[in-house]
Amino acid sequence: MEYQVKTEEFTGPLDLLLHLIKEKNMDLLDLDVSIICDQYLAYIETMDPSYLEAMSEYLVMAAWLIEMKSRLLLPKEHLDEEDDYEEKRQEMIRKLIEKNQINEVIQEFEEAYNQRQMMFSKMPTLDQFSSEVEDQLPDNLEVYDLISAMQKILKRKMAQSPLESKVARVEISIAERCEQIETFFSMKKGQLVDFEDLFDEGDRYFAVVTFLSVLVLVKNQKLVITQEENFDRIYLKGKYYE
Amino acid sequence: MNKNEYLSIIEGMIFLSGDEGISVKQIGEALELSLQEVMMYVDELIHMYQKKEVKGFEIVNYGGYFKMVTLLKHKQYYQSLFKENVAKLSKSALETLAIVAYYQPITRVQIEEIRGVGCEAMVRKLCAKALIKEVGRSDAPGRPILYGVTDVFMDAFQLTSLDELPKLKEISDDFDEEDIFNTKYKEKNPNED
Amino acid sequence: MNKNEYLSIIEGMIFLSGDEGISVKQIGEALELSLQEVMMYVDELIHMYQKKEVKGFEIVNYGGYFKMVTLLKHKQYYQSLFKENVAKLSKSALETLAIVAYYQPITRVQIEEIRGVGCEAMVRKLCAKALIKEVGRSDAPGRPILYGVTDVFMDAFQLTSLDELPKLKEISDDFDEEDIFNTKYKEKNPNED
Repeated sequence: MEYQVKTEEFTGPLDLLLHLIKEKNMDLLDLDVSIICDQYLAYIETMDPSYLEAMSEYLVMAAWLIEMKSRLLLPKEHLDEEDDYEEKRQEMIRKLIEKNQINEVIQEFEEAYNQRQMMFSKMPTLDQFSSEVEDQLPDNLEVYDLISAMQKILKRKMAQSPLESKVARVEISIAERCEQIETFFSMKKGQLVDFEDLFDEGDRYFAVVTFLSVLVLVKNQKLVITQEENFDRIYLKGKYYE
Repeated sequence: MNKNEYLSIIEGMIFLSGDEGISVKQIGEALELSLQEVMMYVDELIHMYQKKEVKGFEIVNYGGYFKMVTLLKHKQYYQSLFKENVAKLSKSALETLAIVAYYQPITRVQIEEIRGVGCEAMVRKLCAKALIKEVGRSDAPGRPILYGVTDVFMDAFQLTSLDELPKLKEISDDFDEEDIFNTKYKEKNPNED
Repeated sequence: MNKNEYLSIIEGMIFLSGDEGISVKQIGEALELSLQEVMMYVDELIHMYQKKEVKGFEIVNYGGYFKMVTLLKHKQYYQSLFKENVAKLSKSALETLAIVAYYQPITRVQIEEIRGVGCEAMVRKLCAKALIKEVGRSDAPGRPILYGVTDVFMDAFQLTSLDELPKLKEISDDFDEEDIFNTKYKEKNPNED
């Protein structure tokens, strides 16, 4: 028998046992300890001994199987021993059945999980509405609240960073901003736009770049600035669409 | 306030709540509506979304929290907007999670009995991932910690409630003491040994 | 891909872009469309939203960035939704607390860098609730205030030491197949957890 075994394929000795039982087309309920014990040992011999810690769990199971098998070989004179064996065998079967039940659904779990990883949402935007009514602290806080909050932050830091993220936007050039503003006005089709609308977002750097970009666009005759009187609102209009 | 107004506000609430989601109870308290009324409106909203011809996202219910998520079939277009972010779960992690989901509340030792391996590190890790959490203490000697799954888990596995877990395969009817005793002395097949 | 499909995906993109919004250029690059095509689709999308009878949010164009925002006339309902009360701390409060607990001593600007949003009001609020406090001054220019968590915080979360929190590494690490090698077999002792 040529086995190529890696411990990583199995999550533990029970997994390996189930695998062997399936390979042998054995009914779980008819589990033949004697046969499976030999199979199991053959497998173990091919395992990579460098994973000593993981191996140890498999060895404990091996020792247990050998003990079970040796009991079978003993003369069956003592009924007590006999019952003990059967009890252990049933316990083993019960464990294997439970393990098998879980193994059967794991794939479904994994699919649901992987799908969900591909469905995205946005960051909550609640801060703007948040207000406070009480100074008291809730009494049902748990550490889990902190952990899940931290998870969310880390996940967001990893996932929710669009290619041209905030960081990239901070470093936006005047040329880029000019292009954005031009696009913006080309969609406004000659409407007047409040100058301040361009500054709704972003930090000071963004505002400076936007301001300079507007000047550049006016100089290049892409935009027209209008203001009725001193200190009146300033309006902009795309010149191209005039 | 008429129905469309309620529907609009609820749509806005779900939108604002983002990936956190919002519960029927939260909506009901803010709008002074009964849970039944909120459920009715939310159901109608979900139904409206299902019928939409232009649909970039839909309303889902994960563990009682309604939230908007983009459609699976469009994933490739959104992926180009995001950095690689797929966090894989190992087989051992999935197995441990499944056991907690089906048998909760459950102690670490009970998990180990089903898995057949020690789980201390794994349980700690799943707690750190907020996928499971302490839900109490068992009455057993030593009062060991009981674990259960969290709303992060419900979201990660797209579950509305634990009733939706795939059914565990029934143990065949003939699994009773009698049969096990009867099959015990089965002749060994010489080809198999 | 037909028009509705394009419209759907663009709707999803604007949704995902959240507060930041998304530019015509970004959409065009992701979908390999010309700016003119994208503008045509976005215009149509905005038009569709304008006609909606149930509308919790709309698409706006702020300085070249398209984003979805809720309607001003519904503001009061959203305010009552996100009111903090005795029953719960807001998610933003919890996030800020978690960051302070993990990274303390930490300045406000550092918190903002991690959360990705401004936190001035929140930091003030948490100080008022005595959950965090000033613990010193940073050596950085301007000598900004450093914050840390308080005894009130420890009590509220039933912590005796911050060591009880899972390590940041465990929170952020990926699962890998090495898991099983990290769990040591232990003799089962029925009295032990």
